[in-house]
Amino acid sequence: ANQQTANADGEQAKPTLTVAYSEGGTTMDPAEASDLTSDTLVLAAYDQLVTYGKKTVDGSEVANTDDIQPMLAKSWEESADGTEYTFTLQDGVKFQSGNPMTSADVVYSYERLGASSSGSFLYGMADIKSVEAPDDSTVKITLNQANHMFMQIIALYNFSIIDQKAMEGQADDYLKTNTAGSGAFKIDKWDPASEAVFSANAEYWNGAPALSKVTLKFTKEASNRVLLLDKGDVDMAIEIPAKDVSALQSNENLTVQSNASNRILYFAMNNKVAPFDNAKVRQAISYAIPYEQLIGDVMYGQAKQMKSAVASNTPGYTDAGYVYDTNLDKAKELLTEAGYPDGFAFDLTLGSGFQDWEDDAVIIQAELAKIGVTMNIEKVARAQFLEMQKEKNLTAFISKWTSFVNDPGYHLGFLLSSEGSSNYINYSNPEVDKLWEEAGKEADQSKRNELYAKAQELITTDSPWSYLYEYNRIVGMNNKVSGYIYYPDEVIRFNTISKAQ
Amino acid sequence: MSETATTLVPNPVPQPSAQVAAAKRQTFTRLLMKNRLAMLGFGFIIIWTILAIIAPLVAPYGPTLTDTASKLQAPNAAHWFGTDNFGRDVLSRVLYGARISIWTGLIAVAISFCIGVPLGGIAAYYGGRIGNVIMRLMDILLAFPSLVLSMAIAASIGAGLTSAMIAVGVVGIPEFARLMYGQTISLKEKEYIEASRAIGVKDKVILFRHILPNALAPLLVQATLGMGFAILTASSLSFLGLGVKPPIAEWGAMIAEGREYIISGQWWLVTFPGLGIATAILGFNLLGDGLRDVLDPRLRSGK
Amino acid sequence: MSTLNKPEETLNGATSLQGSDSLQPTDSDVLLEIRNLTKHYPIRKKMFSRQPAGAVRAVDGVSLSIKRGETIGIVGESGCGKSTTGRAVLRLVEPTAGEIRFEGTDIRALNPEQLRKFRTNMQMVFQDPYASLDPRWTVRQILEEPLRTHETIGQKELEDRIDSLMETVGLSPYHASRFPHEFSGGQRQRVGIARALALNPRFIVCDEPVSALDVSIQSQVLNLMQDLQQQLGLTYMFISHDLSVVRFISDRVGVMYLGKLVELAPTAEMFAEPLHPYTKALMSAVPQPDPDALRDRIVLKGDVPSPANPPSGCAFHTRCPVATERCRAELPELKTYGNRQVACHLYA
Amino acid sequence: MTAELLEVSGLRTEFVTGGGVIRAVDGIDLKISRGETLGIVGESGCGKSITSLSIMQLLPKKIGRIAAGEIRFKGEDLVRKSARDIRRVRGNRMAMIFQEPMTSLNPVIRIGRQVAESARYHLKIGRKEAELLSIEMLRKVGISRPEQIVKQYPHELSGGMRQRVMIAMAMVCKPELLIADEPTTALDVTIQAQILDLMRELQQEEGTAILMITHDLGVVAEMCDRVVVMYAGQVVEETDVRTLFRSPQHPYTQGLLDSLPQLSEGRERLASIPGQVPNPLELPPGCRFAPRCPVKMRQCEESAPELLSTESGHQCRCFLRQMEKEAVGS
Amino acid sequence: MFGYTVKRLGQMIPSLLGIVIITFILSRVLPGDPAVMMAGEQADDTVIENIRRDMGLDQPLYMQFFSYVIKLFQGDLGMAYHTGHTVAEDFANRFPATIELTLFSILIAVLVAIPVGIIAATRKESIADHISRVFSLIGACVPIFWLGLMFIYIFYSILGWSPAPMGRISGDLNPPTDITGLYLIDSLITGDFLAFRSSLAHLILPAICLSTGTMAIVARMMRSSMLEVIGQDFIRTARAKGIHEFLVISRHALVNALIPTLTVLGLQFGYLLGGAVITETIFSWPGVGGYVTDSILAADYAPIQAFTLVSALLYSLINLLVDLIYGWIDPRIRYE
Ligand SMILES: Nc1ncnc2c1ncn2[C@@H]1O[C@H](COP(=O)(O)OP(=O)(O)OP(=O)(O)O)[C@@H](O)[C@H]1O
Ligand SMILES: Nc1ncnc2c1ncn2[C@@H]1O[C@H](COP(=O)(O)OP(=O)(O)OP(=O)(O)O)[C@@H](O)[C@H]1O
Ligand SMILES: [Mg+2]
Ligand SMILES: [Mg+2]
Repeated sequence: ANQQTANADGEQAKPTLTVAYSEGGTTMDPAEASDLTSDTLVLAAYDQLVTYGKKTVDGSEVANTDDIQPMLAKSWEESADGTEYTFTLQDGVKFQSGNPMTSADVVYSYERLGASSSGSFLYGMADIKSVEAPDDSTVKITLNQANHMFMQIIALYNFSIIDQKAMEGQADDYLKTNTAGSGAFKIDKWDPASEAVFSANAEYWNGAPALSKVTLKFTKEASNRVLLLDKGDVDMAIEIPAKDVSALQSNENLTVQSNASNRILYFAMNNKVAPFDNAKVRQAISYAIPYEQLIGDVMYGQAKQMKSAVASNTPGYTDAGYVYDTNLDKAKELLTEAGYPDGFAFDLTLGSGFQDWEDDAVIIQAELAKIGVTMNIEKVARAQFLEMQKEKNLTAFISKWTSFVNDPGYHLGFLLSSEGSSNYINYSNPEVDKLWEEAGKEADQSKRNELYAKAQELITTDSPWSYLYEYNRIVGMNNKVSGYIYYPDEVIRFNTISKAQ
Repeated sequence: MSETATTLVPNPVPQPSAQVAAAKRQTFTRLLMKNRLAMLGFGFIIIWTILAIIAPLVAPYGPTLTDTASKLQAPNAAHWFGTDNFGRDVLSRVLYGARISIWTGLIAVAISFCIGVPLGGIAAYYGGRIGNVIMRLMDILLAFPSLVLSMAIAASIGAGLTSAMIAVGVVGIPEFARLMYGQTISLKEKEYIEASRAIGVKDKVILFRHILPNALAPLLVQATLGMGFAILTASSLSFLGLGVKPPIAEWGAMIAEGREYIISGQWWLVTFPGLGIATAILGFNLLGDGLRDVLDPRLRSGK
Repeated sequence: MSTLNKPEETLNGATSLQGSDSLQPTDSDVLLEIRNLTKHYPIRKKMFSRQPAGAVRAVDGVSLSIKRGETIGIVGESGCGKSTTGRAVLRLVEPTAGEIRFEGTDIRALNPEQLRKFRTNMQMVFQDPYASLDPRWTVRQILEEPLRTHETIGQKELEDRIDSLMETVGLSPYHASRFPHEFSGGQRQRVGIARALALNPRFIVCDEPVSALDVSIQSQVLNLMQDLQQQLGLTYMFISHDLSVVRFISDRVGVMYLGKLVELAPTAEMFAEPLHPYTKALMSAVPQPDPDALRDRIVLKGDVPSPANPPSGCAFHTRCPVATERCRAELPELKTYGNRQVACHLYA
Repeated sequence: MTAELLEVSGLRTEFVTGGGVIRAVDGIDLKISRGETLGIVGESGCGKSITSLSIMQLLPKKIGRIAAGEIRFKGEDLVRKSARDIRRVRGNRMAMIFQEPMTSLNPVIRIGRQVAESARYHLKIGRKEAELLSIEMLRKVGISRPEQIVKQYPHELSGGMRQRVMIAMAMVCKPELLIADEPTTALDVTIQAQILDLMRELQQEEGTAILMITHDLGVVAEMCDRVVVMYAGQVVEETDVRTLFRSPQHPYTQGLLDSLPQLSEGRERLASIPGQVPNPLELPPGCRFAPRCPVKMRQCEESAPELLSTESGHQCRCFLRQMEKEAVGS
Repeated sequence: MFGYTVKRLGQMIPSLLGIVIITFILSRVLPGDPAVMMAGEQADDTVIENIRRDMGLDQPLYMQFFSYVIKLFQGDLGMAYHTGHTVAEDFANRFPATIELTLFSILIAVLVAIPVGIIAATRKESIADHISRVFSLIGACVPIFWLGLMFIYIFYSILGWSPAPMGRISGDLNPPTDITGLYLIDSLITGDFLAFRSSLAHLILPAICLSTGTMAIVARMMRSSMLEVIGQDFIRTARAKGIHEFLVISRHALVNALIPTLTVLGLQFGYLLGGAVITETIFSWPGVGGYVTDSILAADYAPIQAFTLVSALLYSLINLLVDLIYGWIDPRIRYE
């Protein structure tokens, strides 16, 4: 895998990179992609109008999602009321096909996204009213109303700019298995069963990438990924199990990057189902959960205790109202107050596919038993779990969440507003709803964050969930690899990466 | 009459061929005892069964007792088989796992037996259209890769011990049906069955009192071998996440949970449950083989 | 000739033994009337059954009547349909065509339940004493089965009946608790006979009951069967491929060839002067246990043709030393000449 | 060096079984001269087949063994020969046909190949030659269209034809001794007659000696020059065929002949020998026939009689004859 | 023979229809809504509705069955939603890998088991017999998943003898030109020995792992059928001809003993396809096995249906083939 391949025009051969990925991906269509591998493919082959900046946290580079940087748009202006954005495109950008990129392509791509089946909801979330192209290098986007998340949203991979000319005469699902972007890599091969291979786009408008070729090896078994990395058969591996981090770190050829993410794991209790309709019971559970044990024994320290419904690296985060350090006496007391002095029994539904959830459940089960609460673990296939969740009548479950847009509005809107489409536990606090709505309309960031902070505090006190932990995203790589930047969407951007020969 | 009586006094000394048959029956146990491999297998089964029954008494710890302070310990004096990532005692879990595995095997085989045998018997005895339809259906079931079929069934009725038993049991039906079919087809041509028909015995009685007991030997062999298969399939289901729910100790699930730890050198997490599966299945296979050797005179005469 | 008719007393004994039977006694002394009995087995492809590709004409239009108390012997080579005839008469296999009247009752018209009840009248003794007893049942259980199936009797009476049955066939009561494999072939055959007798039948089909036995045992069983016939007034259909056995036990003998009856005559007459060329050849082919016996043997050419496609005309013409054109073309009918019947154009 | 083709003396064959050691053949002496037919008769299980298998050295491996005795074929003791040397004789100078023509032919090999196999092996002839030879052999045993039959498989032939094929197979190397173990038992009488005729013809043509094993006294009477009667692993009587039928001496032989239905014509009842052949594991201490013997004496139950030559070559194993002889002698 | 084959193929139709119905029912009672699964966790209800409509899941069940069957006739196996491809594409991509794995394990099993079975039978009760019996007994009871994990740990992780359990060929090499889809054969055809070596090295561990069960069963079957054949009359006839024991075994016993073994081998195919599911998961083998596991967990109907259908079809075809081989080696069976 570390072999070098000579470039076609005979210039100094650039290194190649092999990465162990887990899943094989489902599509290369920017509008439809919704899993990590598909997103990676899209981001390799396409550019967006804007992108995120970066910052250094604890010595490693991570994306700064508040900081929007130019990409295909070299500059933009926002109207005073925040409903109109005018973008000026870069000059001389060419798609991989050789076609020049123009504002028509942007209009085409956005409209296509708006009509798509999966990506359209983000389009809707951006609240775009119209996209116009006054001239070849200008794009004007009008919103229905001001939206402080707009720029963050359009930096997402769904908003990739597609080569309209290349699409002429092609069926609509052409993009599923083909690309028509301007990105830094051309996708030579994508076989979801085994691997995907990108080669550098030598004519990339922003300078050819440092790697000549990238191979993603789809390796489902986590332990195999660890082995491959450890043995030097791959240069990078993602989704490293927490327990293997220390062993890998002891391999001096390797660096393990473990970054705090905005992926959270929570123990959800249905606010409409007895006994969890009683806030005291929910609080009691929150007091009973052995947070340190979960982080230490299940996550091997590769996680961080969660103290709000929002991840700690989300703007506007606050741990105000968090009181739930493990305290069984307090839990027992609350249970007695709630009328369950002898505890109760309930079912926890667990979707398959995540070993650490099972481990968490087992530990929580043992701990709850100490306060007289019997928790039966019901394990179901992931698909079944998702369906059951949608019915909104699961008593309790464990679930994760990653907000694509790292913003409390986005986050709370989905999960904890009364109408939130992912509010599977029927949490409804009118006050929270009001705060969330107000904040959504608030243009000023600090005022907005204050409103969100209030909402967080209310939620934490209501304890609709027990907060378990915030994941670290763990990527292992060979020491020769440099330039890796962590993004909250967890997608690796390979054009920033280089590898020592 | 008196004359008849004198000439017809039966001689108590049996004829050689009758003797061979007598030897067959009387020495069945002895032959089986002499079959060392079968006895070894029987030993494994007995040991596992006893351990499974008395697991609560002999297991040093509870199967789900977590003690994270002593997690991932290699085998030592306090934990003979080591501990897992929650500090649960692997030995205790293996012992309790025997309960699950043997129980699963038993129920699954019972399902296959109780459905397959009547189907096969009826199809063969009555033949005709019903028989054809039944056996065709069995062929269809047999055409599915058994593991995939049981995965699909287990997934359909939801993961869990019961559904694993049902899934494995359903998959085993055609084997029993075919075996019983073959047995019945050959038995129903036997003269003693015809004799019963000539007497006017009812079909139901013939099926239950003549055919079933005489078909029992090979069915028993199949049941014994089927136990091994059922244990294996059920643990494969657990391995794939379609078996028992956590934190129940089941061998396949233990291997699935422990597999991530092989690379970090915690071999005991998969090795002991692996040995548990292997020895239990080995036991049933050895016994089944031995039974077959002893019960099937064709194989014996080849010796 | 003396063996032809049984003494009158036996007949009376028989009727008194069956005293409570519901069937009306007929005037004629014919017990069983068989008309045009036919059994065709459909031929299936060996492994995958499809449309029948033809038929094995196992029994092809056999007619005969059996008198009360007589023994009718059936001989013929393997596969000629002897067993099928016997089993079809008892409706153990469903005849394809024909008529069977047992004392006027049309057996083929009985529904399954009636047939089951009717089986008390007619029983069968099988060829293989090793295969005709369920190896897992004790002799007592085997003998109880017919009694329990058709009657509700008390335990005591049951025991008595079994004891007397065993005594009748020359077995000791202490044998009752043994399993078949603990017996010799001859003893097993006695158990088989006892089972057939349990229901007091009047008619017994004996399908080669001694073929599997050694000569020294064979004679024991033959004697027993003859004794029983005299004591109980039984009527036998005695099937065998062994001419000497048939000659010994039968009053009349029928010779079968390829599913058809080719000759039927009183035993002594048949053996004194066989009429049908096949009977002649059959008799001459039997090795005589006498080194000085005259052997003007008629050796037949070739093998018995397959009953799946029997030859045209007279089925025997392919092997017949005196066959003519007519035999090839025309099927000879079984015609009566005095007290014997033969199916051959020679005697037309 | 004797004139006998085959001379078996003191042959004892044992089987090691779960129940103990079965002495299936217990001290048998046989002699067959060139061109002669010797019959062995006896009831099922008396050791006829085991005798023939012992001679052919075809006993089941491991459990069956020749415990004592000699088998001299043309003066050479087969028991002490190497497997290689035995193979040279077997199928070549000495051949065998079996009872079941159905199962004794390999179902998946063409008739032609099976017939010629031993010739190809022993006479080292080529493929073409072998085919011609098998056609010739088949013609010789009276099979019409042998050119086609060689290309067929056993299941396509009838029982009689198969037995003819077996005979052709045995005769292909022109053996000096043919052992026929119940060659006609599985066949119909009309076919049996054909086969017996064929064997007689071949014997006359080739001068082969035949060891004819059967339980059918009729076949013995027709085929054999001399007869050996076996009972429970022993020879009880041996004499020429005519004497055997005219004046049998052993009570067993007498009983056997009397129980034949043919001979009891006109009689109301058949004679029969009560009881049955003893279990080879529990042989009676004295004469093995004593428990069934109608004329047994106390002596018979205590000690075993010897096989004694009474008259010219007539041998019999019975105390009665022994006493008669002693009486005559004294 | 040809007519028979056609007839047999015709007879497979009702069975296949049964299989289609069963797979359809089974996959429809699978709990879980594939649309929810597909949409991802942040999707809202309209997205899910869109997907449901696209997939035809809003139709009544009988309509779904109808359109499924009609599409099947057009060769359309449907969409695999969890991969986003048509099942046909996915199968085209992955099936050769599974076939290569299964065929190679059958090959290993046969090459090892048949000689072992013969030796065990002809030297009954000898050391060789005991050893082979013990091995075949153990082989039949070691779970594939355990063996696979152990293999990777020992041969890759500790000893470093085998290549990384990742794919069918080393990443440095280009797969051979696609002719049959089986790398081993394609690389031989194209004379690409590097590729041959590499793909053999990748194949060997999973194939051995998958073959153990079959190997054990075939060896046992071979032993017992050989023993049975050796006890038969025609073997005695062959021995009576005085030919060498080797010829007796090789010419007379072998073919007869192979007949029942062949049946077992045919029946093993189903087991192998099932075992491939686990083997592929463990060895990251890019075949359909792992794919089907994912499909079941993702409630993705079409691939499950397709896999069961295709494997049942393959199974039937293989067993037809077995029957035809039967007819070829056993003249008693004639097909017309
Ligand atoms: N169940 C059956 N199915 C098909 N064919 C049958 C069946 N039973 C008998 N046959 C055929 O019918 C013919 C007559 O058979 P049957 O058993 O009546 O002959 P048999 O005279 O009793 O012969 P044997 O002396 O061998 O007992 C034979 O060709 C036989 O193959
Ligand atoms: N393989 C064996 N194992 C144990 N005992 C055997 C074996 N083969 C034969 N015998 C015993 O040897 C004795 C003689 O058998 P053999 O086959 O020679 O009888 P036979 O005279 O040929 O009888 P038949 O007329 O039934 O063929 C029998 O008592 C039998 O029990
Ligand atoms: Mg018959
Ligand atoms: Mg014999």
